[in-house]
Amino acid sequence: MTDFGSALGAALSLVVRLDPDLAEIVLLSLQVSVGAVFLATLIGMPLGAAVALFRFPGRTAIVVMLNALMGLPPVVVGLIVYLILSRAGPLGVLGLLFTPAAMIIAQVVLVTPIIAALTRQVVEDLWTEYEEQLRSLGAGPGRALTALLWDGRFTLLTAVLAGFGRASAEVGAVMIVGGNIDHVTRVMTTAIALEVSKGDLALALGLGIILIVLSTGINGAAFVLKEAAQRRHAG
Amino acid sequence: MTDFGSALGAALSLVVRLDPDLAEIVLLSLQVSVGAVFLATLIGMPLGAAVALFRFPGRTAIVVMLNALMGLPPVVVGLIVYLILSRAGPLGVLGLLFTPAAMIIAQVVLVTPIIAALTRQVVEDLWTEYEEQLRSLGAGPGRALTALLWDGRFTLLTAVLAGFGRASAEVGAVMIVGGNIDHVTRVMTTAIALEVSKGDLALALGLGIILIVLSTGINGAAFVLKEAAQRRHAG
Amino acid sequence: SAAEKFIIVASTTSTKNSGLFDHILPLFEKKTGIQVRVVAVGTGQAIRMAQNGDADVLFVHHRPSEETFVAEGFGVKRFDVMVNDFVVVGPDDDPAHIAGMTDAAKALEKIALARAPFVSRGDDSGTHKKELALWRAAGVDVVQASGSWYRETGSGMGATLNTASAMQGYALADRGTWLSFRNRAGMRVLVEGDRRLFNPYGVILVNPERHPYVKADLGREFIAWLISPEGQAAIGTFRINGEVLFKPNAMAVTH
Amino acid sequence: MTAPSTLPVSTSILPLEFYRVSFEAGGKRLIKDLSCIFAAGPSTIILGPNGAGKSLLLRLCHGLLKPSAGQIIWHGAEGRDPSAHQAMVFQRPVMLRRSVAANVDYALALRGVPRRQRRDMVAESLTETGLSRLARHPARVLSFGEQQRLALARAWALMPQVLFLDEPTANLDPAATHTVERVITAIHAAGTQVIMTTHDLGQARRLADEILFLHRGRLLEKGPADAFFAGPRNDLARAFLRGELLWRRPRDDTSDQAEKTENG
Amino acid sequence: MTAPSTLPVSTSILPLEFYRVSFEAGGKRLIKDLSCIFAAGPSTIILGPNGAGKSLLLRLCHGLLKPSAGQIIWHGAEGRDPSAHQAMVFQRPVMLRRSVAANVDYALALRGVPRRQRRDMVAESLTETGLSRLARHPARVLSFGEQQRLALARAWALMPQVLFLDEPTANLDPAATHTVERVITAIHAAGTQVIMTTHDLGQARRLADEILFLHRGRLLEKGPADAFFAGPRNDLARAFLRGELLWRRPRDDTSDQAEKTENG
Ligand SMILES: Nc1ncnc2c1ncn2[C@@H]1O[C@H](COP(=O)(O)OP(=O)(O)OP(=O)(O)O)[C@@H](O)[C@H]1O
Ligand SMILES: Nc1ncnc2c1ncn2[C@@H]1O[C@H](COP(=O)(O)OP(=O)(O)OP(=O)(O)O)[C@@H](O)[C@H]1O
Ligand SMILES: [Mg+2]
Ligand SMILES: [Mg+2]
Repeated sequence: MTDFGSALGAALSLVVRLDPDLAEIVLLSLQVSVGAVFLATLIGMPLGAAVALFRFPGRTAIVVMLNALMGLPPVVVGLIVYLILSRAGPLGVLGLLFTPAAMIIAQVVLVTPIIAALTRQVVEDLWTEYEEQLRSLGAGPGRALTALLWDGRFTLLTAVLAGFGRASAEVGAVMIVGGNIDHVTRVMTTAIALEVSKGDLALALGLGIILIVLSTGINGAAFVLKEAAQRRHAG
Repeated sequence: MTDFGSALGAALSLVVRLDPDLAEIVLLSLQVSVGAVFLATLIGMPLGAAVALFRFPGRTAIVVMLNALMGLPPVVVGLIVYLILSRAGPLGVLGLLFTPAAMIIAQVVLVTPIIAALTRQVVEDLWTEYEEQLRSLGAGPGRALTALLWDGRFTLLTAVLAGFGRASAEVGAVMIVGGNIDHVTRVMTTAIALEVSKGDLALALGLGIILIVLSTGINGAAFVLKEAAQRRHAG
Repeated sequence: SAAEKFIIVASTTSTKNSGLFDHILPLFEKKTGIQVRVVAVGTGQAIRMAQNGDADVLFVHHRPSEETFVAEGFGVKRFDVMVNDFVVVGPDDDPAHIAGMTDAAKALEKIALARAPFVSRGDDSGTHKKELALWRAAGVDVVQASGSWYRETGSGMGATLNTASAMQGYALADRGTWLSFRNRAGMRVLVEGDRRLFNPYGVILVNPERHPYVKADLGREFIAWLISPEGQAAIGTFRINGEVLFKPNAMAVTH
Repeated sequence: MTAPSTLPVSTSILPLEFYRVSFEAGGKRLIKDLSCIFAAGPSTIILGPNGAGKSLLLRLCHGLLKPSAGQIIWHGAEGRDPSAHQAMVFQRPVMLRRSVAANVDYALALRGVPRRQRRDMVAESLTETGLSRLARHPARVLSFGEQQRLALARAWALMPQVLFLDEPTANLDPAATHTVERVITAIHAAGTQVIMTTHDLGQARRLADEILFLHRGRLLEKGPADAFFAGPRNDLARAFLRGELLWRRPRDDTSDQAEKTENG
Repeated sequence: MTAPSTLPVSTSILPLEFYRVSFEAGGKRLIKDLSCIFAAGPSTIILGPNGAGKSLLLRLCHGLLKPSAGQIIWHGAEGRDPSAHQAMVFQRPVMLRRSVAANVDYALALRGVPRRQRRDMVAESLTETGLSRLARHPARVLSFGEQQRLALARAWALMPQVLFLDEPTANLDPAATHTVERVITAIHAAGTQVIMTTHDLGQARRLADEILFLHRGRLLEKGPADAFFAGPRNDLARAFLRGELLWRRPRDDTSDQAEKTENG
């Protein structure tokens, strides 16, 4: 168990001396994950809600696909985004490979299905309660969509947090499209993977602890904001 | 885009000639992921429901922790399980490292928080509707737990599928504790990572396609079973 | 501003993990203002990236692949940069009794006879190919043994060493990675010095005629510096625990 | 309380015709071969025991359910969307998770009422249902009686041509019930067609011009209220009026009296 | 329908005392400084306009809400858990997502009734509420009247010492209402304490021995039913009885009449 002790030590010492490299990596990690989750929410929530509310041929297939895509393997996503952004690929001219933008794109692809699939379930459950009332008031699925997302916002927060969990923990995709380049695309998870491959398990674990503490902090903040809002809009 | 074409070709040829290595890998992947999700459901669902229903000091902290642990980095989990199961670690005597059992353990650690956190949200939402009725009938949180898990079963399926998605897509943890040993602990995701590092992107992508098709099949089966059950127990 | 002037070097994890780049690149950057962004991946993946034009410079250690790369027109020219060597590492108690041997193939044969766990990278990397060549020389069919005492991890050097240390197994490693590796846990170098364990590194500019995006000028500048006396000296002074990891050889070998 | 001052000037979407309408769910026929016409004019009350299918019938009228057989036709619609001219107060109204005022405002916004006009309309409809002092409250914490009032406020604010009311006073206090009845009479007089259900026979007598009597998904009687209350032709309807449509005979049997009569 | 044949022989958990009880939620005092005693014997009906706090009061009695000030004491509990001897029919009963019969069965199982006895008890209580033919139906698709009957069946099957009923006949058809009233009378006669709310003043007259009149969270009057209906002392109660406790005066004002009277 000495490893766990020295891991804590490593984590503490990094934090206490405000290691500038660490600060850079943490900042980039947050930028990438938060950015990706933000975009994935923007896409995934309306998408999930639309699948829940609209009836169209092939809907069942889309529901199953959304659920299945929650299990998109990060390495495969990384690979696909790599092939698309590669100089030899269709979007090669943009020169996005090995930049944070590429990492955000890959994570958006990973996280959007998670947020969409969970949103679909939440909105579908709400819809069973609201459907007749909203249709009676004259709201078609389109208008109902915003109303239900709003009424389900406290529940949907958990869906977003699940997406954030995936984004912040993910290493396979960002490694491939970011390249784990020091000072450019190194984030917490790729740094951890690097330390593992160097055999510096204590430092890897230390970074892991910092990452978990960080994401706990973000989750805590989200929870506090939610509680405050919920108290205001009781019921 | 030739890569995508040859990826499809690679996938098809592997499947068509019933590649025995592929069959072995697919089987092990399923065993590990399904096993892990099964165990994680067994632990995570009652846990999440208990957190939703019981009121105790520190509950808020646990809710936040559960949400945050949805973002447990696979590499870190792999590392921790590795350290615990390694010869020098506390459970080294069991000799589980680099076996499928170790991979299942690591994935259980990864997936349990996801299922628990999503279950907590589902059960908490149901509880707002059921609380007074169930308490009036004499069901404390303990008895209510089973009733709510049962009544929320169709919604909870999505939580389980989210967990399955994480398990089946995950590579970082199983790579470390399983070691991606050919014929012993090689699963789809570690095989894909290997092909990527070999530069055989088409084969990697082909394997990725097979993995996604597989998990779509499982999700489809789950959906069909759910629909059938739901039709029987309408409402 | 530094971000404007940079090149991407596709290299292997063994080079990067050793810490060599952290030692030499600041010197180069200070001198030229060119930032070098190293993407460290498997040898095959690195070559593939360079073929796609996603890197400006390829810096790996598998000579046949490098020569094919140039021959097929993906690269301009290969330059020798440095060498290090492979070592056979294994547990302190050395169940196959190979410690001190200088014939790597014989050592592997003894491991096979003892059926002692051997952890192979199994990832088609330069190191893996070298290892397979040694097994052939030893006359051992490891394909037969795969899954029993012969374990193919299908992962990078570091991950393979982690596995070997947990399994108390033998492994072939490049000295650079080994020396900088922290999780040795009761492992040590058992076999070294065989001439077949020689491990040369080459550097190649990706062909700008093939990929117009390639920053040929900056890449050339980097390669020129690497093989210049200044760059060679920088490589030669990189040490871990007083041990030299890479011997510069750009000037020694003539083409 | 007064009726909405301005009603849509357009011609009515009525009459509404049910032609051999059946509705199935859960493998059972719940509405059985129902034909009838709801014409403009008389205010219609649907009576029948619990589970007769009254709420289903209203939802079929309102277009929320599609019949599994037969046709439902708005003869006056003339290409217009009939649903835009209807409103319904549900037996268990659903409140949006927003304030009381915002619930009414949302309904008006859905009908395309411009924001400027909405404020006053919301305020007026809340005043008319006695909810003014709760305007900024979250709608979901209201007592159920208050929720029913809010549902009424929401429906009235829409000034529909046809208003469906499903037991609108079931949870209201006596004074509120009294007021709601007055408003129903007034808006009906002003041209809104009212089709409602109630279990309060006194209320039915006071409000109905026409009665539909439903039993186990079948329309057993339809006619002017006076004649119905004076003496329904149907046995079951008569038993219902006398409060005798009991769910079982005193002892010893398995099926209920009504079942026997229906099958006999 | 008959009363449950065997009632628990143990002594009553009553009387129930409210001592200066207040309840706050959403930043408002919703029950204000309420003191009273519910003794064994008279059947008690709580009257009051929508939003008066009747449902809150029942939930406080039943232990579902904790008072923010004051005390609620079951004097007869003597160390027993009072909640085990009570049952409640909610204004909007919640059905579990299982069959009608399973809903009753679950309630009995929670009270520890052995499986063998449950079957008959379930069958009997469904027969008594006219739900036998729906026994295997999913409870959630029942009509709301049927759901209310099921809630009654579920509560009666528990044979509680104290039964709280929150507008139990609001959605019932006339015959069902009639039957429920007969059962309430019968089980009250057999020893179950009934504390209920209703907006049906006729029902209140028929069933109540004692009336509590609540208004805006305050207990304004408590006394024998006869005296109350003959002429309540409180002005608001008198206005309520006459159906005049209107939610606003005809025009021109903002606050309602009741508010004025209360504050005046
Ligand atoms: N959580 C809450 N937050 C704020 N206000 C609340 C809350 N719960 C109830 N109220 C308010 O308390 C008042 C009393 O509610 P209650 O349900 O007891 O009324 P009631 O007398 O049962 O009315 P009804 O006859 O309509 O059933 C209502 O005005 C309601 O809006
Ligand atoms: N989806 C469904 N599946 C099966 N049965 C259903 C479904 N929906 C409604 N029913 C049944 O249809 C019958 C009629 O329901 P409806 O709600 O129309 O009754 P109602 O006349 O409004 O009764 P109430 O007076 O209790 O409100 C009920 O017996 C109910 O159980
Ligand atoms: Mg109904
Ligand atoms: Mg109430």
